[in-house]
Amino acid sequence: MEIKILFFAKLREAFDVSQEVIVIADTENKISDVLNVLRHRGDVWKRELDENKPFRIAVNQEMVSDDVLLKNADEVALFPPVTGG
Amino acid sequence: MEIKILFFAKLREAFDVSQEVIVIADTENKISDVLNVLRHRGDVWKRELDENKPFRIAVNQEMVSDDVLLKNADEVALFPPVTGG
Amino acid sequence: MSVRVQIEDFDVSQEMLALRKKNPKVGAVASFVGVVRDLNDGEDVSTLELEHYPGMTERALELIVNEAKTRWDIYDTLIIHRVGALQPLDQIVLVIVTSAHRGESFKACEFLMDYLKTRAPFWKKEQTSSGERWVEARASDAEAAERWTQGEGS
Amino acid sequence: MSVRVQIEDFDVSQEMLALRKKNPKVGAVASFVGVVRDLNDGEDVSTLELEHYPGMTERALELIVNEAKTRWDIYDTLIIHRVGALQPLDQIVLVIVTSAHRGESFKACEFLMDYLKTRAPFWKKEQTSSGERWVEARASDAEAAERWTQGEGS
Repeated sequence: MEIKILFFAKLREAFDVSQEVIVIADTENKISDVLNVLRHRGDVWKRELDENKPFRIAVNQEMVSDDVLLKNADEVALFPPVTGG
Repeated sequence: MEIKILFFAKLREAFDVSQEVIVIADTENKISDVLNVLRHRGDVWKRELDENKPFRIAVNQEMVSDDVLLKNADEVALFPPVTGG
Repeated sequence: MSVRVQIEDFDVSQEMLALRKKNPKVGAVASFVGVVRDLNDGEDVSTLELEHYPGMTERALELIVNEAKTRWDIYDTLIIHRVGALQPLDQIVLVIVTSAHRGESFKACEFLMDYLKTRAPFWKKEQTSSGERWVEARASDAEAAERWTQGEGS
Repeated sequence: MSVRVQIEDFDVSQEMLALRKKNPKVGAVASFVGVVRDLNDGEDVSTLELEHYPGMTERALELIVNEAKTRWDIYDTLIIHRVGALQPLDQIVLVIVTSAHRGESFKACEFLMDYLKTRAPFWKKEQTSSGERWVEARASDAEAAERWTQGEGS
Protein backbone atom coordinates (compact mmCIF):
# COMPACT_ATOMS: atom_id res chain seq x y z
CA MET A 1 0.00 0.00 0.00
CA GLU A 2 0.99 3.59 -0.52
CA ILE A 3 1.70 5.89 2.41
CA LYS A 4 2.29 9.61 2.07
CA ILE A 5 4.90 10.92 4.47
CA LEU A 6 5.36 14.57 5.44
CA PHE A 7 8.36 16.03 7.27
CA PHE A 8 8.37 19.30 9.15
CA ALA A 9 10.80 21.77 10.67
CA LYS A 10 14.16 20.32 11.72
CA LEU A 11 13.36 16.91 10.18
CA ARG A 12 12.36 18.48 6.86
CA GLU A 13 15.68 20.30 6.79
CA ALA A 14 17.73 17.30 7.94
CA PHE A 15 16.25 15.01 5.25
CA ASP A 16 16.03 17.82 2.69
CA VAL A 17 12.56 16.68 1.69
CA SER A 18 9.12 17.91 2.73
CA GLN A 19 7.08 14.96 1.48
CA GLU A 20 7.30 11.66 -0.31
CA VAL A 21 5.23 8.54 -0.99
CA ILE A 22 6.54 5.12 0.00
CA VAL A 23 5.15 1.73 -0.84
CA ILE A 24 5.06 -0.93 1.87
CA ALA A 25 3.72 -4.48 1.96
CA ASP A 26 0.13 -4.80 3.19
CA THR A 27 1.46 -6.95 6.01
CA GLU A 28 3.85 -4.26 7.17
CA ASN A 29 1.16 -1.94 8.35
CA LYS A 30 2.40 -0.21 11.46
CA ILE A 31 4.01 3.19 11.87
CA SER A 32 7.03 1.39 13.24
CA ASP A 33 7.34 -0.47 9.91
CA VAL A 34 7.42 2.83 8.06
CA LEU A 35 10.00 4.16 10.50
CA ASN A 36 12.17 1.09 9.93
CA VAL A 37 12.04 1.58 6.15
CA LEU A 38 13.27 5.14 6.64
CA ARG A 39 15.94 4.18 9.19
CA HIS A 40 17.37 1.63 6.79
CA ARG A 41 18.43 4.49 4.54
CA GLY A 42 21.16 5.05 7.14
CA ASP A 43 23.07 8.26 7.91
CA VAL A 44 20.86 11.19 8.89
CA TRP A 45 17.69 9.06 8.62
CA LYS A 46 18.98 6.53 11.10
CA ARG A 47 20.22 9.25 13.40
CA GLU A 48 17.18 11.57 13.44
CA LEU A 49 14.62 8.74 13.71
CA ASP A 50 16.47 6.90 16.45
CA GLU A 51 14.09 5.66 19.13
CA ASN A 52 15.73 7.94 21.68
CA LYS A 53 15.02 11.04 19.61
CA PRO A 54 11.92 12.97 20.71
CA PHE A 55 10.20 13.19 17.30
CA ARG A 56 6.41 13.15 17.06
CA ILE A 57 4.12 11.18 14.73
CA ALA A 58 0.75 12.16 13.29
CA VAL A 59 -1.49 9.93 11.17
CA ASN A 60 -4.14 11.69 9.14
CA GLN A 61 -3.41 14.88 11.09
CA GLU A 62 -3.74 13.48 14.58
CA MET A 63 -0.86 12.76 16.91
CA VAL A 64 -0.48 9.03 17.64
CA SER A 65 1.98 6.54 19.09
CA ASP A 66 4.06 4.28 16.83
CA ASP A 67 1.94 1.10 17.19
CA VAL A 68 -1.00 2.56 15.25
CA LEU A 69 -2.13 0.52 12.23
CA LEU A 70 -1.98 2.12 8.78
CA LYS A 71 -4.19 1.69 5.75
CA ASN A 72 -3.66 2.55 2.10
CA ALA A 73 -3.32 6.29 1.33
CA ASP A 74 -2.84 7.29 4.96
CA GLU A 75 -0.97 10.54 5.59
CA VAL A 76 1.87 10.14 8.08
CA ALA A 77 3.74 13.17 9.41
CA LEU A 78 7.02 13.18 11.33
CA PHE A 79 8.16 16.27 13.19
CA PRO A 80 9.96 17.55 16.31
CA PRO A 81 8.05 18.47 19.48
CA VAL A 82 5.97 21.55 18.68
CA THR A 83 7.09 25.05 19.70
CA GLY A 84 4.28 27.41 18.73
CA GLY A 85 2.47 30.01 20.79
CA MET B 1 -11.36 65.94 68.42
CA GLU B 2 -12.92 66.32 64.98
CA ILE B 3 -13.53 63.33 62.75
CA LYS B 4 -14.67 63.59 59.13
CA ILE B 5 -17.10 60.84 58.13
CA LEU B 6 -17.92 59.82 54.56
CA PHE B 7 -20.83 57.61 53.50
CA PHE B 8 -21.03 55.75 50.21
CA ALA B 9 -23.56 53.89 48.08
CA LYS B 10 -26.52 52.39 49.98
CA LEU B 11 -25.44 54.04 53.27
CA ARG B 12 -25.13 57.46 51.65
CA GLU B 13 -28.66 57.06 50.31
CA ALA B 14 -30.10 55.64 53.55
CA PHE B 15 -28.68 58.50 55.66
CA ASP B 16 -29.22 61.06 52.90
CA VAL B 17 -25.80 62.55 53.56
CA SER B 18 -22.46 62.00 51.85
CA GLN B 19 -20.21 63.52 54.51
CA GLU B 20 -20.21 65.26 57.87
CA VAL B 21 -17.83 66.23 60.67
CA ILE B 22 -18.49 65.05 64.21
CA VAL B 23 -16.76 66.06 67.41
CA ILE B 24 -15.93 63.38 69.96
CA ALA B 25 -14.10 63.48 73.28
CA ASP B 26 -10.38 62.76 73.07
CA THR B 27 -10.99 59.79 75.34
CA GLU B 28 -13.55 58.30 72.97
CA ASN B 29 -11.06 57.53 70.29
CA LYS B 30 -12.09 54.27 68.68
CA ILE B 31 -14.10 53.65 65.53
CA SER B 32 -16.62 51.86 67.71
CA ASP B 33 -17.12 55.12 69.66
CA VAL B 34 -17.92 56.94 66.42
CA LEU B 35 -20.30 54.17 65.43
CA ASN B 36 -22.07 54.44 68.78
CA VAL B 37 -22.53 58.19 68.35
CA LEU B 38 -24.18 57.55 65.00
CA ARG B 39 -26.31 54.64 66.28
CA HIS B 40 -27.69 56.83 69.06
CA ARG B 41 -29.44 58.89 66.39
CA GLY B 42 -31.85 55.93 66.20
CA ASP B 43 -34.04 54.93 63.26
CA VAL B 44 -32.16 54.25 60.02
CA TRP B 45 -28.79 54.96 61.71
CA LYS B 46 -29.36 52.34 64.35
CA ARG B 47 -30.64 49.89 61.77
CA GLU B 48 -27.99 50.27 59.05
CA LEU B 49 -25.03 50.35 61.46
CA ASP B 50 -26.21 47.38 63.51
CA GLU B 51 -23.33 45.05 64.32
CA ASN B 52 -24.92 42.31 62.25
CA LYS B 53 -24.94 44.46 59.11
CA PRO B 54 -22.01 43.80 56.76
CA PHE B 55 -20.84 47.40 56.37
CA ARG B 56 -17.14 48.17 55.89
CA ILE B 57 -14.95 50.80 57.56
CA ALA B 58 -11.99 52.71 56.16
CA VAL B 59 -9.77 55.11 58.08
CA ASN B 60 -7.67 57.49 56.01
CA GLN B 61 -8.58 55.47 52.93
CA GLU B 62 -7.56 52.05 54.21
CA MET B 63 -9.99 49.34 55.26
CA VAL B 64 -9.75 48.57 59.00
CA SER B 65 -11.61 46.80 61.78
CA ASP B 66 -13.60 48.77 64.36
CA ASP B 67 -11.05 48.70 67.19
CA VAL B 68 -8.64 51.01 65.38
CA LEU B 69 -7.67 54.16 67.31
CA LEU B 70 -8.51 57.54 65.82
CA LYS B 71 -6.70 60.83 66.00
CA ASN B 72 -7.84 64.36 65.30
CA ALA B 73 -8.80 65.11 61.66
CA ASP B 74 -8.92 61.44 60.64
CA GLU B 75 -11.14 60.56 57.68
CA VAL B 76 -13.52 57.71 58.41
CA ALA B 77 -15.61 56.12 55.64
CA LEU B 78 -18.56 53.78 56.06
CA PHE B 79 -19.84 51.76 53.11
CA PRO B 80 -21.37 48.42 52.04
CA PRO B 81 -19.17 45.54 50.78
CA VAL B 82 -17.68 46.64 47.46
CA THR B 83 -19.14 45.48 44.14
CA GLY B 84 -16.85 46.83 41.40
CA GLY B 85 -15.14 45.05 38.56
CA MET C 1 2.25 50.58 37.25
CA SER C 2 -0.74 52.52 36.12
CA VAL C 3 -4.18 52.87 37.66
CA ARG C 4 -6.96 54.96 36.15
CA VAL C 5 -10.54 55.64 37.25
CA GLN C 6 -12.41 57.30 34.39
CA ILE C 7 -15.80 57.94 32.83
CA GLU C 8 -14.54 57.39 29.26
CA ASP C 9 -14.37 54.06 27.46
CA PHE C 10 -10.98 52.48 26.66
CA ASP C 11 -9.37 50.76 23.68
CA VAL C 12 -7.71 47.46 24.64
CA SER C 13 -5.25 47.35 21.70
CA GLN C 14 -4.02 50.87 22.36
CA GLU C 15 -3.61 50.22 26.07
CA MET C 16 -1.69 46.99 25.41
CA LEU C 17 0.65 48.74 23.02
CA ALA C 18 1.27 51.58 25.49
CA LEU C 19 1.85 49.17 28.40
CA ARG C 20 4.37 47.11 26.40
CA LYS C 21 6.44 50.30 25.94
CA LYS C 22 8.28 48.73 23.00
CA ASN C 23 10.08 46.55 25.58
CA PRO C 24 11.39 43.52 23.63
CA LYS C 25 11.66 41.51 26.87
CA VAL C 26 7.84 41.25 27.02
CA GLY C 27 6.71 37.86 25.70
CA ALA C 28 3.29 37.61 27.35
CA VAL C 29 0.33 39.99 27.63
CA ALA C 30 -2.63 38.69 29.67
CA SER C 31 -5.75 40.80 29.94
CA PHE C 32 -9.28 40.83 31.27
CA VAL C 33 -12.23 43.01 30.24
CA GLY C 34 -15.39 43.12 32.36
CA VAL C 35 -18.57 43.94 30.46
CA VAL C 36 -22.06 45.05 31.62
CA ARG C 37 -24.59 42.23 31.18
CA ASP C 38 -28.29 42.80 30.58
CA LEU C 39 -29.26 40.30 33.26
CA ASN C 40 -28.13 40.00 36.89
CA ASP C 41 -29.64 37.73 39.57
CA GLY C 42 -32.72 37.22 37.42
CA GLU C 43 -33.44 40.90 36.74
CA ASP C 44 -33.00 42.61 33.38
CA VAL C 45 -30.63 45.55 33.69
CA SER C 46 -31.02 48.72 31.61
CA THR C 47 -28.43 50.97 33.28
CA LEU C 48 -25.62 50.46 35.75
CA GLU C 49 -24.43 53.41 37.84
CA LEU C 50 -20.93 53.08 39.26
CA GLU C 51 -20.02 55.01 42.40
CA HIS C 52 -16.53 55.09 43.92
CA TYR C 53 -14.50 56.64 46.73
CA PRO C 54 -12.10 59.03 45.00
CA GLY C 55 -8.62 58.86 46.44
CA MET C 56 -9.12 55.59 48.28
CA THR C 57 -9.90 53.81 45.01
CA GLU C 58 -6.54 54.68 43.49
CA ARG C 59 -4.74 53.85 46.73
CA ALA C 60 -6.46 50.48 47.03
CA LEU C 61 -5.67 49.58 43.43
CA GLU C 62 -2.03 50.58 43.86
CA LEU C 63 -1.76 48.39 46.97
CA ILE C 64 -3.21 45.48 45.00
CA VAL C 65 -0.74 46.02 42.16
CA ASN C 66 2.19 46.18 44.59
CA GLU C 67 1.03 42.92 46.12
CA ALA C 68 0.96 41.29 42.67
CA LYS C 69 4.47 42.54 41.94
CA THR C 70 5.85 40.95 45.10
CA ARG C 71 4.22 37.64 44.17
CA TRP C 72 5.09 37.27 40.47
CA ASP C 73 7.89 38.16 38.11
CA ILE C 74 5.94 40.61 35.96
CA TYR C 75 6.91 43.79 34.10
CA ASP C 76 3.94 46.15 34.06
CA THR C 77 0.27 46.31 34.93
CA LEU C 78 -2.61 48.52 33.93
CA ILE C 79 -5.96 48.81 35.68
CA ILE C 80 -8.70 50.99 34.20
CA HIS C 81 -12.06 51.11 35.97
CA ARG C 82 -14.94 53.15 34.61
CA VAL C 83 -17.40 55.09 36.79
CA GLY C 84 -20.70 56.84 36.05
CA ALA C 85 -23.61 55.50 34.03
CA LEU C 86 -23.04 52.41 31.88
CA GLN C 87 -25.33 50.29 29.68
CA PRO C 88 -25.33 46.59 28.82
CA LEU C 89 -22.46 45.76 26.40
CA ASP C 90 -20.32 48.60 27.81
CA GLN C 91 -16.82 47.78 29.01
CA ILE C 92 -16.46 48.39 32.79
CA VAL C 93 -12.97 47.30 33.75
CA LEU C 94 -9.66 46.45 32.08
CA VAL C 95 -6.67 44.70 33.62
CA ILE C 96 -3.50 44.05 31.60
CA VAL C 97 -0.29 42.38 32.82
CA THR C 98 2.94 42.00 30.85
CA SER C 99 5.69 39.49 31.65
CA ALA C 100 8.41 37.43 29.97
CA HIS C 101 6.49 34.13 30.22
CA ARG C 102 2.76 33.48 30.18
CA GLY C 103 2.24 31.75 33.56
CA GLU C 104 3.09 34.88 35.56
CA SER C 105 0.91 37.25 33.53
CA PHE C 106 -2.11 34.89 33.69
CA LYS C 107 -1.85 34.43 37.45
CA ALA C 108 -1.23 38.10 38.22
CA CYS C 109 -4.12 39.21 35.98
CA GLU C 110 -6.62 36.90 37.69
CA PHE C 111 -5.27 37.87 41.12
CA LEU C 112 -5.70 41.58 40.33
CA MET C 113 -9.32 41.04 39.28
CA ASP C 114 -10.12 38.93 42.35
CA TYR C 115 -8.60 41.48 44.73
CA LEU C 116 -10.15 44.44 42.91
CA LYS C 117 -13.57 42.80 43.29
CA THR C 118 -13.25 42.57 47.09
CA ARG C 119 -10.95 45.46 48.05
CA ALA C 120 -11.43 48.42 45.72
CA PRO C 121 -14.22 50.83 46.79
CA PHE C 122 -16.63 50.69 43.86
CA TRP C 123 -20.39 50.12 44.13
CA LYS C 124 -22.90 49.27 41.43
CA LYS C 125 -26.51 50.36 41.32
CA GLU C 126 -28.75 48.74 38.72
CA GLN C 127 -31.83 50.10 36.99
CA THR C 128 -34.09 47.14 36.32
CA SER C 129 -37.67 46.77 35.11
CA SER C 130 -38.75 46.46 38.75
CA GLY C 131 -36.90 49.58 39.88
CA GLU C 132 -33.40 50.40 41.04
CA ARG C 133 -31.28 48.41 43.48
CA TRP C 134 -27.75 48.30 44.83
CA VAL C 135 -25.89 45.21 43.68
CA GLU C 136 -25.12 42.84 46.57
CA ALA C 137 -21.60 41.52 47.11
CA ARG C 138 -21.21 37.87 46.05
CA ALA C 139 -19.87 35.13 48.29
CA SER C 140 -18.17 33.66 45.20
CA ASP C 141 -16.06 36.82 44.87
CA ALA C 142 -14.95 36.60 48.49
CA GLU C 143 -14.04 32.95 47.92
CA ALA C 144 -12.12 33.77 44.75
CA ALA C 145 -10.03 36.35 46.62
CA GLU C 146 -9.57 33.99 49.56
CA ARG C 147 -7.85 31.41 47.33
CA TRP C 148 -4.82 33.69 46.96
CA THR C 149 -4.19 33.75 50.70
CA GLN C 150 -3.85 29.98 50.74
CA GLY C 151 -0.71 29.57 48.70
CA GLU C 152 -2.25 28.87 45.30
CA GLY C 153 -0.58 31.98 43.95
CA SER C 154 2.96 31.05 44.88
CA MET D 1 -15.53 28.83 17.80
CA SER D 2 -13.07 30.38 15.47
CA VAL D 3 -9.53 29.34 14.59
CA ARG D 4 -7.29 31.24 12.18
CA VAL D 5 -3.74 30.66 10.98
CA GLN D 6 -2.53 33.76 9.15
CA ILE D 7 0.49 35.78 8.08
CA GLU D 8 -1.18 39.14 8.87
CA ASP D 9 -1.12 40.89 12.23
CA PHE D 10 -4.33 41.20 14.29
CA ASP D 11 -6.09 43.92 16.29
CA VAL D 12 -7.12 42.73 19.75
CA SER D 13 -9.92 45.29 20.27
CA GLN D 14 -11.53 44.47 16.94
CA GLU D 15 -11.32 40.73 17.57
CA MET D 16 -12.86 41.09 21.04
CA LEU D 17 -15.72 43.15 19.69
CA ALA D 18 -16.40 40.62 16.92
CA LEU D 19 -16.21 37.67 19.31
CA ARG D 20 -18.66 39.27 21.74
CA LYS D 21 -21.22 39.44 18.88
CA LYS D 22 -23.22 42.08 20.75
CA ASN D 23 -24.29 39.27 23.12
CA PRO D 24 -25.41 41.01 26.35
CA LYS D 25 -24.95 37.76 28.30
CA VAL D 26 -21.15 38.15 28.03
CA GLY D 27 -19.75 39.59 31.26
CA ALA D 28 -16.13 38.45 30.98
CA VAL D 29 -13.53 38.60 28.21
CA ALA D 30 -10.16 37.01 29.03
CA SER D 31 -7.36 37.19 26.51
CA PHE D 32 -3.73 36.38 25.94
CA VAL D 33 -1.29 37.81 23.41
CA GLY D 34 2.09 36.15 22.81
CA VAL D 35 4.84 38.48 21.60
CA VAL D 36 8.26 37.84 19.99
CA ARG D 37 11.07 38.62 22.43
CA ASP D 38 14.55 39.74 21.37
CA LEU D 39 16.21 37.22 23.65
CA ASN D 40 15.65 33.46 24.05
CA ASP D 41 17.82 31.02 26.01
CA GLY D 42 20.60 33.59 26.16
CA GLU D 43 20.69 34.36 22.42
CA ASP D 44 19.56 37.63 20.87
CA VAL D 45 16.87 37.01 18.28
CA SER D 46 16.52 39.12 15.14
CA THR D 47 13.90 37.12 13.22
CA LEU D 48 11.56 34.27 14.05
CA GLU D 49 10.27 32.05 11.26
CA LEU D 50 7.08 30.15 12.03
CA GLU D 51 6.36 26.91 10.18
CA HIS D 52 3.16 24.91 10.56
CA TYR D 53 1.35 21.84 9.24
CA PRO D 54 -1.59 23.22 7.24
CA GLY D 55 -4.78 21.29 7.86
CA MET D 56 -3.57 19.54 10.99
CA THR D 57 -3.00 22.89 12.71
CA GLU D 58 -6.64 23.93 12.34
CA ARG D 59 -7.84 20.45 13.36
CA ALA D 60 -5.62 20.39 16.44
CA LEU D 61 -6.78 23.85 17.52
CA GLU D 62 -10.43 22.90 17.03
CA LEU D 63 -9.95 19.77 19.16
CA ILE D 64 -8.40 21.93 21.88
CA VAL D 65 -11.30 24.39 21.75
CA ASN D 66 -13.85 21.57 21.96
CA GLU D 67 -12.04 20.21 24.99
CA ALA D 68 -12.23 23.64 26.68
CA LYS D 69 -15.96 23.87 25.93
CA THR D 70 -16.64 20.55 27.63
CA ARG D 71 -14.72 21.67 30.72
CA TRP D 72 -16.02 25.21 31.29
CA ASP D 73 -19.22 27.15 30.83
CA ILE D 74 -17.96 29.57 28.18
CA TYR D 75 -19.60 31.29 25.21
CA ASP D 76 -17.02 31.74 22.46
CA THR D 77 -13.35 31.39 21.78
CA LEU D 78 -10.96 32.80 19.21
CA ILE D 79 -7.48 31.55 18.42
CA ILE D 80 -5.32 33.40 15.90
CA HIS D 81 -1.79 32.13 15.29
CA ARG D 82 0.56 33.89 12.90
CA VAL D 83 2.99 32.09 10.59
CA GLY D 84 5.87 33.27 8.42
CA ALA D 85 8.64 35.71 9.38
CA LEU D 86 8.21 37.74 12.57
CA GLN D 87 10.45 40.23 14.40
CA PRO D 88 10.85 41.08 18.09
CA LEU D 89 7.81 43.08 19.35
CA ASP D 90 5.53 41.38 16.80
CA GLN D 91 2.37 39.69 18.07
CA ILE D 92 2.46 35.89 17.43
CA VAL D 93 -0.66 34.45 18.98
CA LEU D 94 -4.02 35.64 20.32
CA VAL D 95 -6.50 33.67 22.43
CA ILE D 96 -9.80 35.23 23.57
CA VAL D 97 -12.53 33.56 25.63
CA THR D 98 -15.92 35.05 26.51
CA SER D 99 -18.16 33.87 29.37
CA ALA D 100 -20.76 35.16 31.83
CA HIS D 101 -18.38 35.18 34.80
CA ARG D 102 -14.62 35.72 34.93
CA GLY D 103 -13.42 32.44 36.50
CA GLU D 104 -14.41 30.36 33.47
CA SER D 105 -12.88 32.67 30.87
CA PHE D 106 -9.58 32.94 32.78
CA LYS D 107 -9.24 29.18 33.19
CA ALA D 108 -10.26 28.34 29.62
CA CYS D 109 -7.90 30.97 28.17
CA GLU D 110 -4.89 29.63 30.08
CA PHE D 111 -5.86 26.05 29.22
CA LEU D 112 -6.06 26.90 25.50
CA MET D 113 -2.59 28.45 25.56
CA ASP D 114 -1.09 25.52 27.48
CA TYR D 115 -2.60 22.96 25.11
CA LEU D 116 -1.76 24.99 22.00
CA LYS D 117 1.88 25.09 23.15
CA THR D 118 2.14 21.30 23.33
CA ARG D 119 -0.40 20.01 20.77
CA ALA D 120 -0.65 22.40 17.81
CA PRO D 121 1.88 21.73 15.02
CA PHE D 122 3.86 24.98 14.89
CA TRP D 123 7.66 25.23 14.93
CA LYS D 124 9.86 28.26 15.49
CA LYS D 125 13.23 28.89 13.93
CA GLU D 126 15.28 31.78 15.25
CA GLN D 127 17.87 33.93 13.53
CA THR D 128 20.41 34.89 16.17
CA SER D 129 23.81 36.60 16.07
CA SER D 130 25.41 33.14 16.15
CA GLY D 131 23.32 31.78 13.28
CA GLU D 132 19.94 30.16 12.93
CA ARG D 133 18.49 27.44 15.13
CA TRP D 134 15.23 25.59 15.70
CA VAL D 135 13.67 26.45 19.05
CA GLU D 136 13.65 23.47 21.43
CA ALA D 137 10.46 22.43 23.22
CA ARG D 138 10.45 23.43 26.89
CA ALA D 139 9.85 21.01 29.74
CA SER D 140 7.96 23.83 31.50
CA ASP D 141 5.40 23.86 28.67
CA ALA D 142 4.84 20.11 28.98
CA GLU D 143 4.38 20.54 32.74
CA ALA D 144 1.93 23.42 32.25
CA ALA D 145 -0.21 21.28 29.95
CA GLU D 146 0.07 18.30 32.29
CA ARG D 147 -1.56 20.26 35.14
CA TRP D 148 -4.90 20.20 33.30
CA THR D 149 -5.00 16.41 33.24
CA GLN D 150 -4.80 16.30 37.02
CA GLY D 151 -8.09 17.88 37.90
CA GLU D 152 -6.98 21.46 38.48
CA GLY D 153 -9.23 22.58 35.66
CA SER D 154 -12.43 21.15 37.04
